[in-house]
Amino acid sequence: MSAILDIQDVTVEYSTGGTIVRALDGASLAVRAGETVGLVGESGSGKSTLGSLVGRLLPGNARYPEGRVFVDGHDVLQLGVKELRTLRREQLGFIPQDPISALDPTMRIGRQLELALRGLPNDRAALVGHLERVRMREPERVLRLFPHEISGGMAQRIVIAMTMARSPRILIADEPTAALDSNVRSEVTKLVFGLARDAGTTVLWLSHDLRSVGRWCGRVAVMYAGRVVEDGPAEQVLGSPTHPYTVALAAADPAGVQPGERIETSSVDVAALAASFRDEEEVVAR
Amino acid sequence: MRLLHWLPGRLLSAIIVLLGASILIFAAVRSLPGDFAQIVLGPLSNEEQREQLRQSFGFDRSLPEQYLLWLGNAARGDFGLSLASQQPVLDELASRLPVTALLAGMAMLVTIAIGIPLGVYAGTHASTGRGSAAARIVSTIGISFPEFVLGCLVVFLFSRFDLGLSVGAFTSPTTDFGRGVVSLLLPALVLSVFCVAATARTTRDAVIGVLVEPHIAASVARGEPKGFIIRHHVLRNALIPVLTLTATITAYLLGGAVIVERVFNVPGIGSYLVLALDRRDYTVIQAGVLLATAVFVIASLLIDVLTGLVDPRVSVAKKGRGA
Amino acid sequence: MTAVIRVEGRRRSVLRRAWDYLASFDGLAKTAMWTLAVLFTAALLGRLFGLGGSPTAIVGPRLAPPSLAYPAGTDSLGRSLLPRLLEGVMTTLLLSAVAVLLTAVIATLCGIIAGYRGGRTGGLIMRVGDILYAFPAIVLAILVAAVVGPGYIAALCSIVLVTVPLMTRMVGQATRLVAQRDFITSAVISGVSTPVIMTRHVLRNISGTIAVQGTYALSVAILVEGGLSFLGYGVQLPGSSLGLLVQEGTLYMVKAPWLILLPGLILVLAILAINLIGDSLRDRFEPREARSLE
Amino acid sequence: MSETILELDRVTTVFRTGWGRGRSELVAMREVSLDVRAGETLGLVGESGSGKSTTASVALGLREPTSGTVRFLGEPIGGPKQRRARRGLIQTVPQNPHWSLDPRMPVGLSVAEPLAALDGSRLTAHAERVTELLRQVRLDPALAARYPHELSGGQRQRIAIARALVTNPRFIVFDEAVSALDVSVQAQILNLIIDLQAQHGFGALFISHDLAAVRYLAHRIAVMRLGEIVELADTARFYETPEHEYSRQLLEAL
Amino acid sequence: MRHAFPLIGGLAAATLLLTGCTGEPAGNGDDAAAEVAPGFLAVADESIASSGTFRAYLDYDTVEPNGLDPRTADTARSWTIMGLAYETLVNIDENFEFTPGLAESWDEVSPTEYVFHLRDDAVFSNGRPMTAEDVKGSIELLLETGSAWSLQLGPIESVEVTGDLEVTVKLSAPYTALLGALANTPAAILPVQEVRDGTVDLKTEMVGTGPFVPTAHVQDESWSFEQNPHYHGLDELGIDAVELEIVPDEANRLAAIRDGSAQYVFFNNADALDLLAGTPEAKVVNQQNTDFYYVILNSTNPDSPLADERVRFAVNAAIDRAQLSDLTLAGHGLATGVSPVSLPGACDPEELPSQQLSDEEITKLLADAGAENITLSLQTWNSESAPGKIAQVIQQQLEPFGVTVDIEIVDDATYGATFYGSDETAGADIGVSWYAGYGDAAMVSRWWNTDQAGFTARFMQGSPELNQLVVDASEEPAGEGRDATLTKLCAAVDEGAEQVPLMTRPGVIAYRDDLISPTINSNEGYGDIFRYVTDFRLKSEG
Repeated sequence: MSAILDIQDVTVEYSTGGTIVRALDGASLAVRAGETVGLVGESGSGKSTLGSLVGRLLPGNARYPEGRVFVDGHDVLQLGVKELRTLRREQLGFIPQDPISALDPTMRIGRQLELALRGLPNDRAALVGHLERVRMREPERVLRLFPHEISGGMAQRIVIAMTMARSPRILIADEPTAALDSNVRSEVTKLVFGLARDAGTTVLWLSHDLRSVGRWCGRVAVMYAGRVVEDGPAEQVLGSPTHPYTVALAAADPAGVQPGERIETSSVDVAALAASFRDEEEVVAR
Repeated sequence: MRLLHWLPGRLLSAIIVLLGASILIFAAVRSLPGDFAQIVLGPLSNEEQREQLRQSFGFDRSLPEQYLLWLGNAARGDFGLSLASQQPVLDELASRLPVTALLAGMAMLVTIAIGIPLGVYAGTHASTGRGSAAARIVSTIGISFPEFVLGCLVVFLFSRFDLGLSVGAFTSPTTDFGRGVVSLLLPALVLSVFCVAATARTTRDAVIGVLVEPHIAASVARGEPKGFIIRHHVLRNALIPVLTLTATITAYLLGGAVIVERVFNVPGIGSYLVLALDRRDYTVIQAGVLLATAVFVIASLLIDVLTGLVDPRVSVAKKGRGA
Repeated sequence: MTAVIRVEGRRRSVLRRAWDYLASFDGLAKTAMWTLAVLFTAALLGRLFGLGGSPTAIVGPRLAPPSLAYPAGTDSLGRSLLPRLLEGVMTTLLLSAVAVLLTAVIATLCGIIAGYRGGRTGGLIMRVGDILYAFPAIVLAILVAAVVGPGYIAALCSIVLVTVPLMTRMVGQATRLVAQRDFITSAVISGVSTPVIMTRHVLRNISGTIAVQGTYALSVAILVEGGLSFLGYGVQLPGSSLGLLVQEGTLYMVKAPWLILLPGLILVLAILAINLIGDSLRDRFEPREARSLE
Repeated sequence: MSETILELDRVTTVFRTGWGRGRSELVAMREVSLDVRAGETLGLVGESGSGKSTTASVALGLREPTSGTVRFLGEPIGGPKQRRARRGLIQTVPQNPHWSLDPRMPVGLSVAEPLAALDGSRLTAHAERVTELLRQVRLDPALAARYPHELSGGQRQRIAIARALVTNPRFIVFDEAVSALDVSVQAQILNLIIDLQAQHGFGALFISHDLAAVRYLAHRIAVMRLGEIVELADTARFYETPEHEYSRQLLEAL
Repeated sequence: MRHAFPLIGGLAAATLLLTGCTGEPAGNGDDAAAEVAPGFLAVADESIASSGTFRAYLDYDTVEPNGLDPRTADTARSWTIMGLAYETLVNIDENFEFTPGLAESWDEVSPTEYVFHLRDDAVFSNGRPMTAEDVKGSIELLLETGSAWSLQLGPIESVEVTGDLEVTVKLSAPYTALLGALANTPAAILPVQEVRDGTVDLKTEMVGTGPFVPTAHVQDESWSFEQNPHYHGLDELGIDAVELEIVPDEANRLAAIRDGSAQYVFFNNADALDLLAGTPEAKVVNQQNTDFYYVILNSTNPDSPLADERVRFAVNAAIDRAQLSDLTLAGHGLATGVSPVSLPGACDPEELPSQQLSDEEITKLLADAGAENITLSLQTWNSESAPGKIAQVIQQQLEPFGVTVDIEIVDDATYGATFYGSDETAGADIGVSWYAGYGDAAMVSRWWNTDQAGFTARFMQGSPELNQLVVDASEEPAGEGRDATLTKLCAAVDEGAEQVPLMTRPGVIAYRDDLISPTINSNEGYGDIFRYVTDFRLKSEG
């Protein structure tokens, strides 16, 4: 079965004022249609870059010296501006980390939804319908509000409604619950995966939290230093991680330790790990 | 509704600013060097005549008394008589106001019509394009051209060579609006150069600032076309700092009018004020400067209200003005 | 972890580092710096070695165009314009620089107090700033100049009064931003006294703002000095400043255009240079990322 | 039972904002009572807006409560004047590793600052003590000459901890001190705090929205919601049998 | 570094370019002073059938504390503008001789008694015919004001109506300048009846017998006049209406004459003569004036070197009038003594004692006074450019003699405070300004008589001899006797050197030859550039 998303050995570099930062260093990931993939990594691992790369949404100072990205057969890095736009519009959906800032602060929610849903039915009733789909209470009232008047959870639902309205083929969610309070996190997560399942959308879920990813995603890919270092079914990656970084990551989560136990941190010496990793060319893949 | 929450406080602070300004103006005018009566009556006058003049203008009273009297009368629209023309100051200013207002208005129009599109272009093309760099250089040169240099240059060119517009004749817009506009064309253009440049710069920065905001990234990610994003999201958001700049520009236009009116011999408030200052026409200076500050205070109040309408987040706490 | 490829600098002498710092500016800013340096050096040479002759001496025919003997021509009294130009550059630059220095000191002091302490004093400072800000710059400048009496001091006072409100406001805003930072709270909790916090932490962290605003204030200062002298309230004859020279030149625009063009162009160049340096400083202290909409 | 370092007794803090018709009141802390003992860590969890940060400022003596009393070592904590008298006894490790240290100052001097504030000495006079503390937080003492931007987030937070410890304080507030760190780094910092507390015996208020981190490190846990403490219990007990509905919700989300 | 120089270089190139293309023929100053008829720079062609609006541009407006009241009008500009509406008993001609005005003729019965015979067709613009009572009352009203001009009227003892159209003025002492004083606008004949009963307010209205009545005035902006329908010379008027624009900036006035917006423009920068060379339709004339620039050498400060008369005289002698005129007035200023040089009977400025001194003698004089290296403060004002220029040239001229001059150029108000303020002595050693020269050689010298001119007290001590000479000059009838007195007076002023006359202050008038045919006298005593406005003819409908 061919991959709907195929990232092949991509290198991405940012150049800022004479300094070149390599954000992706030969990352590869292939995702089949309908899969739910959790992409796990800490800050600087390159997972956000990888996520944005799918829609070629990187800032202007990004360069792609190596590698290719295919979305449903389209070579994303070579597409013309127009085709790229169509691709983003028709095939891709993005859910950002901070939902409130993802909404235009000067515009009422209703108007924003209306604009985002151009081409689809976007009258009042349709908008209310979209909000109801994301289980928004009092949708009529919410449509009249400005972004700064709603909570993060509500904003994220609105962004989800906007994104899922077009039933994208691939949904890229970049830590969509990180900015939310813990009690709404699971609700929002449930909502996203539920809607994605209904629409047959492939999910690429970016997170730094191995544990939560394991709960929702069928497959987990771990990123480290700009590469995917471990990739496999969730229970396997979580249950018996093989890459030392994955091991360390799993061990470091305080939620995983029993009372009185101490987190083993000696193996998470990042500097040492980075040094060892440079020598190890082979990515652990199954 | 939201407006009602902060408008009273904002109004109060506007009034405080105006009162403060009036005290400052009064104090400044009273501390101008030279004996007022001696200046007005000339060296050939005698002390008796001077004393009489001082009395007729209430200068024999205590300063606080004079100030309160002035303020009280001013509140009723009575700014006294001009020492030079013996006419009510208000009439004198009112007859010159249309000229300055038209001049400033034309300059403002040019500013908005050129400055904002230029800034939007430069901002949206900031990451690419030579056009942006050119726009940037043009706007930097623009803010570096003092209007008295530019004005003199224009007067020189237009009086030396026959370039179609007269710099010698002035037609008041109150007698013939069309010809008034034509005779204010050059002064307004000269006056607007700085403002166009400043507006372009601010708009550019604002646009760049908006472009890096996540909601624009979200729009891009949704595959919205460029023009659509600019129209619906960038302009509206970028308008906020541009609006605050407009208050500064208003003040600038009022100040710049002083010089431009002088250079082009436009009989407006600005050139009149300088003349009044030269001959210590106290009542005119007081009223004129107060008028200028009042225009600025009212303009910034209006602009704050406008900003409040554009930006729902605005509150009384936020009152920074960009430069 | 991210791979960072960068050139690490070795420790060098202060002079060398200062040079490197200047060299790190973009080409436009460097050109601007050179322009200012050339203007200032020429003016300094003019003063020290009488380059171009005495600015007051009547040497030749009136209104003679630029020639070998009088490189910038002569003015209406038959004085060589070159030394007057050099003196004008000196006056304008020096006057503006001194005024902006004063402004920087006042605005930094007031801005830090208003931004860090807040309260009544801070409110009062900001309010006074608002009041001064409500005056159109040139009107305020003329008023001040009229009170002080035309001349250098008038120009100085006017520039300070015109530039202080905006700079105080900017410094105040920057201070408020810094004051919210955790390291300030930590210092407060550690019992570091307020004056020490203000100088050790706040001042250092707003130095970028002061530099940027100071540079812009300098360009405003030159504009104000020019405008004021042009209107007859600034520097007075037989002194010389760029604004005054432009004003003198207006009378002879037709017959001796160099009298207005030369000082005018130098004035524009100086302001342009300062603005370019200001832009460069701002890009440095408040970097902005540009983004395309593609 | 060890000495009580800090005690909040029925503390209420109300914010008033706006003017005229826009005037509104927000109760950030309502009748909050808690105490921190020597050598003990009290964990304070709650969501954004629950009043955690206000509680931290009140505990640090930065904000005077609207009502109720705050006692430090048995004495009312008082206003800014008393703060000078208590200097060195209370410290804080702030949240954001970007802003916890003055970016314009070598980190060694930042560590030395509280010491210098004690006796008005120069920042540079405490090199030995700084070296000692950098070792304690397991950093290379050579880093003292570096500027914050030259260090990683974890290193910066270690410096912030060293700075907080330099005066041997009796009480330290960790205000979301590990929240911005990656899990791998977070774990190290948590362990470091545990070790240092065992060594120095300070009382700690550990504020976080991350229940997992709090549970790992705190001896007792207080749960805040809408300005009130809804549950305050020993960690073990809390983990086994959370009493409040909200606490249970939080635990479920783990 | 690489980039900087091209900028500078570019600047120089741009300058060369501009200067290259503006090289104009040298000044035509000599033409400008050329007379087309004796005493006239231009004579209107009365054969032209003319009507329309006369448009003139002036540099500044009348500003008087008493508004439009001519009696207290202090400046020549006010006299000129008010002169459009008012008439005087006598007029002064191009040779400073008196011609009939509202008085058809007059008899000088004795040096202290004048009888005026009034014309019978003079009517005020409100329609009421002028009577002898108006003349008597006007003179009395003027005397009541105590204004500067009332002093110039001399020692008037009484004014009586001695006939239907006859008024007799009696003086307590002979006063030659009486007619000169009566010929200027402050002595205008007012509608006394209306003024006394309050129906005419002189401050805000002009009701005269003159050719025009004002219809609108916007301060510092413009004046509009139309014909006075009751004017006695209505038939000969070539102008229907007058529009005066006040345009302070010289460049704008220049532009106005270039593009024809103005028919008639006044300049006070002598270089305007050259600046209009490129506009053939524009004629520029240089009108000689009795006004003159002078310097104050403050003698009242005992700490100043100028307290010593020798120093003052040396400074006076060191000032080279010819160079001063060349540099500051394009050579159009004429050296003058205290009797304005262009007036009949004036003293010869070449004969002044100070002009006889060689450089060595000046140096020696200063050395004798122990003033070999002195520093003097000079103050002047900036609303015109000439005083500042004069100050700078004087500074250069005094430098070789070891006299350092510190120039301070201030606004008019500050200058006034320095020299006419309330201090014991004026706040500066030297002042530069100008006096109106009037129409009689003895009139301006009144300001040197410390008994008569109190305002000079802060910088001038004067002397009884000098005061007496001033009185003598004003009492003696014109003729050789008075000429001799004037020469003595000039010498005394020159030697006392407290207020030193320097050179005349010429006016420059430009007019559009294709639009107007004006009459302009070569010599003017009261700054009245519209003196012959009733003769002006417009060439095209304006």
